[in-house]
Amino acid sequence: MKPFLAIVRRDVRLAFRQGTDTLMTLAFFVIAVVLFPFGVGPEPNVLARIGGGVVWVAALLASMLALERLFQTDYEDGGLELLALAPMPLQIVVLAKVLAHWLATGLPLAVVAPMLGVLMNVPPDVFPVLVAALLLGTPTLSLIGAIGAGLILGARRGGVLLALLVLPLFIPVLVFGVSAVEVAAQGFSPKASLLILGGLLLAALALGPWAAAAAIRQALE
Amino acid sequence: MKPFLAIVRRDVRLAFRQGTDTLMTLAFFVIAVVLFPFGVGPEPNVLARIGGGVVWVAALLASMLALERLFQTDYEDGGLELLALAPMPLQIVVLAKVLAHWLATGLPLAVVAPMLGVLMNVPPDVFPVLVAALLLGTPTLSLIGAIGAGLILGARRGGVLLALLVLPLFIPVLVFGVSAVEVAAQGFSPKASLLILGGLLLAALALGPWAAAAAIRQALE
Amino acid sequence: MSLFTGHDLICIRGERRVFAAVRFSLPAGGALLLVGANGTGKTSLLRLMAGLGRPADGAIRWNDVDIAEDPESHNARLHFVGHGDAVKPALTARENVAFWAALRGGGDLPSPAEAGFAKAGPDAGLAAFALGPLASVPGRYLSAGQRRRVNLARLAAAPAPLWLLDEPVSALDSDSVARLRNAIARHRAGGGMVALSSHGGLEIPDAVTLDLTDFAAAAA
Amino acid sequence: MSLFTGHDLICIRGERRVFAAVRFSLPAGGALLLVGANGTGKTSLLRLMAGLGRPADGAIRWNDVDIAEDPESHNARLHFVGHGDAVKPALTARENVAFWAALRGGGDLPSPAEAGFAKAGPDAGLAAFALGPLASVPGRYLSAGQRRRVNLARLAAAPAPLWLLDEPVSALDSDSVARLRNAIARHRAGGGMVALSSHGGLEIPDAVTLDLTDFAAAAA
Amino acid sequence: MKRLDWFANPARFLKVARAVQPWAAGIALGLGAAGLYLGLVASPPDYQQGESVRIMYVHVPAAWMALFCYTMLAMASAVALIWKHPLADLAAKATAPVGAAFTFLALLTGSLWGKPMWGTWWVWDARLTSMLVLFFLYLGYIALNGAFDDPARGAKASAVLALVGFVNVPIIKFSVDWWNTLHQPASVLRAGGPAIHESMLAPLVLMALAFKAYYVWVVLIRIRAEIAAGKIRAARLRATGSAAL
Amino acid sequence: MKPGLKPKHRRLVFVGIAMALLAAATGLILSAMRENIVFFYSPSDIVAKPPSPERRIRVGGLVETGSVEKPGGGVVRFRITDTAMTIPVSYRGILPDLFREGQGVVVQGRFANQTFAADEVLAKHDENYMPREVSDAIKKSGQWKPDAKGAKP
Ligand code: HEM
Ligand SMILES: Nc1ncnc2c1ncn2[C@@H]1O[C@H](COP(=O)(O)OP(=O)(O)OP(=O)(O)O)[C@@H](O)[C@H]1O
Ligand SMILES: Nc1ncnc2c1ncn2[C@@H]1O[C@H](COP(=O)(O)OP(=O)(O)OP(=O)(O)O)[C@@H](O)[C@H]1O
Ligand SMILES: [Mg+2]
Ligand SMILES: [Mg+2]
Repeated sequence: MKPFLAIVRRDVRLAFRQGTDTLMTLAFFVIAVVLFPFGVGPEPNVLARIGGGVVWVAALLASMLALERLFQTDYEDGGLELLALAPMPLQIVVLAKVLAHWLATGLPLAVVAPMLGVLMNVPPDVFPVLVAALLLGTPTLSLIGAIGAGLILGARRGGVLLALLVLPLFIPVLVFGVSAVEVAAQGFSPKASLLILGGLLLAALALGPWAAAAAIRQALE
Repeated sequence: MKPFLAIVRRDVRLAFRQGTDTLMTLAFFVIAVVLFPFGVGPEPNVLARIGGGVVWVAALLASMLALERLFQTDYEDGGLELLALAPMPLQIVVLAKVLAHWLATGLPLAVVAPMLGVLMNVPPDVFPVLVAALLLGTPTLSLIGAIGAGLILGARRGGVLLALLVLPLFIPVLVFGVSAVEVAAQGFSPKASLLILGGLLLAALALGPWAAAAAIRQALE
Repeated sequence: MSLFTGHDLICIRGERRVFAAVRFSLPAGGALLLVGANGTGKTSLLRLMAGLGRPADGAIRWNDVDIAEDPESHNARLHFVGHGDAVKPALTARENVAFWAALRGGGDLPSPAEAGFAKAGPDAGLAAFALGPLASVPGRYLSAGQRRRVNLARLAAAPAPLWLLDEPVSALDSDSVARLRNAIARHRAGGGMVALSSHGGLEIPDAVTLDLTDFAAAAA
Repeated sequence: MSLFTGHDLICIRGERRVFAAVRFSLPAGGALLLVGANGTGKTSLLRLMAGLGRPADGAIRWNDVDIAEDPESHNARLHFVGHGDAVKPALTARENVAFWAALRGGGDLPSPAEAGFAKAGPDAGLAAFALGPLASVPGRYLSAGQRRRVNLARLAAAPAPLWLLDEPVSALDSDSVARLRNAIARHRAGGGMVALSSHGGLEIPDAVTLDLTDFAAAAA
Repeated sequence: MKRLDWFANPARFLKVARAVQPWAAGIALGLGAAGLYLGLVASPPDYQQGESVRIMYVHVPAAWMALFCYTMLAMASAVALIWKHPLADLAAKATAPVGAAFTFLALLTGSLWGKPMWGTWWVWDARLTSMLVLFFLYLGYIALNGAFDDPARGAKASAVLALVGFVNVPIIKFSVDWWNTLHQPASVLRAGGPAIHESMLAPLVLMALAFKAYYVWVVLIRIRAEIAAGKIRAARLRATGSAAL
Repeated sequence: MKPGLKPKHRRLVFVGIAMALLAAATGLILSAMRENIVFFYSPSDIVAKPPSPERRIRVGGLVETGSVEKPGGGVVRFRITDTAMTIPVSYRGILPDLFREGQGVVVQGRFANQTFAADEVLAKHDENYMPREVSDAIKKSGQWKPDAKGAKP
C-alpha cells in the first residue's frame, strides 16, 4: 500500500507542481466546447440539440490528449524501467498512475462540465446526471487510454495502429454517457445508462491494468 | 536551397518511414468525425447542418495533435541544437520543417475530407470548395502551430498547453473555412472567404517563421 | 549466502544475435565487470539480469531459482542504474531520491547489504554522493553529472543486495567516481553484489571481468 | 590565421551565476580542454562558444568580430557535439550522417581544416569512426556507443574549422577513443581548433587546460 | 542588464513605486466613487435605452482596459525581448491577470447588456469573437508563463506569444468598421467627435481614468511581490549553489 | 542562404520579403471585403436569389415605418427594408428593448412562401447616446437625421 500511495502522491504532486496541468486540461475542454458554435453556427436550438454530445466529445478528446503523456515522460527519462523494477506487480503501478491521472484531470472535468452545459444550452435539471455520467465515464476513459499510452511508447508502426484501435473503445462510453444525458433531458430515468457506464468501468478496471502492463513490458524489452 | 530541400526530404521521409504522423493524423481525423453521429445522434438533417463545421473542427484538432511533435523529437535528441547551428537562418529551417509537416499531414487531410463529407451528408457539389478551403487553411494552421510548438519546448506539459496557445489563433481560419463551405452550400459564391483564407496564409507565412524561430531560440538558450 | 548465476545465455536484439553462450556467476560480495567494444551487449546483458528482458535461451538464477519465476522478489533485491537518469525536472533532488526510496518500501527489506550503510533513507543517499547542498534544487537545474549522482543516490537510500550499473561513471567528476568506488566497496563488504559495465575509469578490486567481445563471434 | 577568443565571460543559468571572468584564446591548430567538477559550467561554456546562448557579460570573438554579429557565418565554421546524439531511430546510420553533411552545404565551404581530411562526405565520416559495417543499420538498433560514433562522424563528413565537443568520449570504447584522438590530431594539423570538455580518458597533446572550478568562486 | 544584479538592488524602482502607489490608489478610489455616483445616480437615462445605459459606465472602460492592458503587455514583452530588462518581464507578468480580469468583465457586462438591448446574450460577430480570442490569449499567456521551472524561460516564451497575439488588438478595434457586426461602431473615439452627450460622457471618462489608476496601483503591488519572491529564490539558490560546486 | 550577403543586408532582404507578403495579405483581405462578407444578407439579396426554405439564414435591415402589427397571441408582423427591397417577417416571441420602427434589426429564420418566418430578432444599436430631452430638442429643431448606418447591410 505504501508504494502505491507513493506513486499516487508523486504523480498528483507533479501534476499540481507543474501547476498548469489540471488547469490546461480544463482550458482545452472549455476551448474545444467553445469551438463548436464557431463550427456549426450559433443557433440555440441546434446547440441545445447537440449540447450533451459536444460536452462529452470534448471531455473525451481532452482526457485523451492528457493521456498521451501518461507513461511517456517516465519512459523517456528511464523512470519507467525503475517503476517496472519496483517490488510490486506492474498492474498495481499502472493503477496508481491512472488513479493519479484521473484525480488531476478527469475529476476536474466532471466538476466544470455543468458550466459548459450552460454555454451549450443544456437544461440545468440534467446537470446532476451529466456529472454522474462523467464521474463514471472518465475513469473508464483513463483506464482504456492507459492501454493506448502504453502501446505508443517507443512507437513504431504497430504501436500507433493499436493505439488507434483503442480510440474506438471509447465509443461505448460516449454512447451511453450521451444517452444518459439525453434520456434525462427527456424526463425519463437515466438509470439504465448509468448502470451500463458503471459496468464498463468495472470491466475496464479488471482488464485495463493487465493490458497496459503488458504493453509497457513489451516497450521496455 | 540544397540544405532547405535536405530538411524537407528528411522530415517527409521520417514521417512516412515511421508511419506514425500521417496515419495517426488521418485516423484521428476520421475517428473524430465519426464520433459525432454517436454524440449527437444520426439524424441526417442535423448532421448536414453541422457537417461542414464538424469536418473543419476535426481537421483543426487533428493537425494540432500532429503539431505537438513538430520540434519536440528534435529537441529531445539534441537535433534541434544542430539545426539551429546550421549555416542558414533559423526561419528557413522552420519553413522547411513546416513544409514537410504540411506535406505529411495537412495535404492528406484535405484529400480525404470529401469522404468524410459524404459521411456527414455535406452536399457533393461543395466538395471542391471544402477541399480548396482546407488546402488554403491547413498550411496556415501549420505555420501558426509552429509558433506554439516552439513555445512549448521544455515546458512541463506539452500537448494541452499547445492547444491552449494555438486554438484561439486558429479561430479565424476556422470561421472563414466554415463560412466558405456554408456560403457555397447556400448557393452563393465563396470567393470572399477563400480570399481571406489566402490572405491569412500569406500573413502567416510572413510572421510565423519569425515567431517560431524566436521561440526555438529561447528554448535552446 | 546468496548466489546469482546465468548460463548459456543468448541475447537477440533487432532480429540479430548479440551474444551467445555467455555465463556468469556472482557470489555474495562479488563484483562482475562487463567490458567489450561498443555494441557487444553490455547493456543488453545487464537488462537481462534485471529481468527487463528474457534471454532467447539459457537462464538466470538467484540461489538456483529462475528469476523469471518470481519477478517481484527479484525486483525487490536489485537496483538498476541505466542510461536514463529518471530525475523529474519539477521535483527537487531530495524529492526525487525520496520517491524511489519510498517505492522500495523505505528500506525495511531485510537484506545482507544493509549492514554496509550506517543507515538508509533519502538523506543517507544524498550524503553518499555529496548532494546535500543540492537537496532542495529542482531537477531541471542540475547538470549532467549532478543528475547522474541523483540517480546513483538511490543505491544508498534504499539498500538492495544486487546492484546492476550500466556505465555508472559516465559524466561523473573524479570526486564522484571516488565516492562511487567507496559505496561499492562498502556494499560488497556487507555481502552485496555488483555487476557493472564500463569503458574504464573505475577500478574495482578483485572483480571478475567478462569481455563480451569474446562472445560476439559465437553469435555470428 | 584565425583566432577564437572570449573574455570576461559571465554565465547565468536558472537565475544563478555559474561562472564569471572566464577568458580563453584559441589559435588555429590549438586545443582547449575544459575540466572541472560537475556543475561548474563546462557544457554551459561550450554552448556559449557555439552561440546557442549569449553570455550575460563579456564577448566571444572570431578574428576580433563578435560572433553574435553574424551568427550564420559562425554556424558555418563550427561543429557542436553535445549530450544528445541527434540520431533518428528510423534512419540508417548513413542517412543520419548524410543529412547533417548535406545541411552544411556538403563540404564546399572553404576552410583551413579541410586539408586535414583526404576527402569529406558521409562515407568518409562513417569510415573515420569505423561505422562502415553499420552504415545500413537503423539508428534504433544502435547501442549507446554506436550512436555516439554516428554523432561524431559528422566531424569528418563535413569539415569545419572549429570543433566544440562536450564529453565526446562518454560511452566510447577504447578503439573509438583512439579514432577520435586521431581525428582531432589530423584536424589540428590542418589548422583546425578544438574545444572539448572531459572528465578524463582522452589525452590531447599540448592542449590548454581551463579548470572551471577556479571561476565558480568569482561567481558567488 | 543582468537579471541577478537588478534583483539584488532594485532600489530605485522601489523608491518610485512606493511614492506612486498611494497616489494611484487615491485617484482610483476617488475618481471611481465620483464616476459611479455620476453614472448610476446623477446622469440621465438614454433616449432609447432608458436605464440600461448605465451598464455602459462599466462595460466601456473595462473594454478599453482590456485593449490597453494587452498593448502594455505587448510593449513590455518587446522591451523584455530586445533590451532584456527584468523590470519589463515583471511588468508583463503583472499585467496579464489584470488584463484578463478586465476582458472578462467586458465580456460579462457586454452580455448582460446585450440581452435586453439586442435580444441575445451572445452572437458570433467579429467584435465579440475577437474579444473572446483576446481573453484566451491572456489565459494562454498566463499558462505559458507558469509552465516552466525556470521563470526566465517562462517570461521569454510568453513574451513571444504576447507579441504574436498583438495582431488581434487592431482587429478588435476595427472589427466594427470592417465587418457587419451586431455590436455598434465607436461612440467616443470617432471621426467627428463623441456621439455621446456630455452628461453621459463625463461619468464615462471619470470611470475610464479610475480604471487606469487602478491598473497602476495593482501592477505596482504585483511587481513588488514578484521582486520579493525573486530575492528569496536568488538567496536560496546562492545558499545551495555555491556549496554545490 | 546567400553566403555572399552581409548579415545586415541579408536581414534587410528577409524583412523585405516579409513586408511584401504582408502587403499581399492585406490586399487579398481588402479585396475580400469588397466581396461583401456577410454576417447577414440584405432583403435585396433574398429577393434576387431566394434561398432554399430548409436553410436557416440571417437578414438585416430597417423595420419599415408603419409596418408593425400585433395580431395577438404574441405574434408580431413587420416588414424589413434596405430601402431598395422589402420583405415581410413574422415572429413570435419577446422583442428586444430597442426594437422599434425605423430601427435596424437582424432577423434569423427561414424564408418560405415569400415570407420570412423569424425565430429570433436581434436589434441593432447605433453609436448615439443622449438624454431624452436632448433628443426631443434636436427633433423639434428639425436637425434630426436618422442614422441609417445601423441598418446598412
Ligand atoms: C459580450 C458582448 C460585448 C463585447 C465583447 C463588447 C466589446 C467591446 C469592446 C472590445 C469595446 C472597445 C472598443 C474600442 O475601444 O474601440 C466596446 C466598446 C463599446 N461597447 Fe461593447 N461589447 C459587448 C456588448 C455591448 C453592448 C450590448 C453594447 C450596447 C448596446 C455595447 C456598447 C459599447 C459601447 C457604447 C462602446 C464604446 C465605443 C467607443 O469606444 O466609442 N457593447 N465593446
Ligand atoms: N537548464 C538549466 N537551467 C538552469 N540551470 C541549469 C541548467 N542546466 C544547468 N544548470 C546549472 O548550471 C550549472 C552548470 O551546468 P553545466 O551543465 O554547464 O555543468 P557541467 O560543467 O557541464 O557539469 P557536468 O560535468 O555535470 O556535465 C549547474 O550548476 C547547473 O545546476
Ligand atoms: N532496441 C534495440 N533493438 C534492436 N537492437 C538493439 C537495440 N539496442 C541495441 N541493439 C543492438 O544490440 C547490440 C548490443 O547493444 P548494447 O546496447 O547491449 O551494447 P553495449 O555493449 O551496451 O554497447 P555500448 O558500449 O555502446 O553501450 C548492438 O549491436 C545493438 O546494435
Ligand atoms: Mg550500453
Ligand atoms: Mg556537462
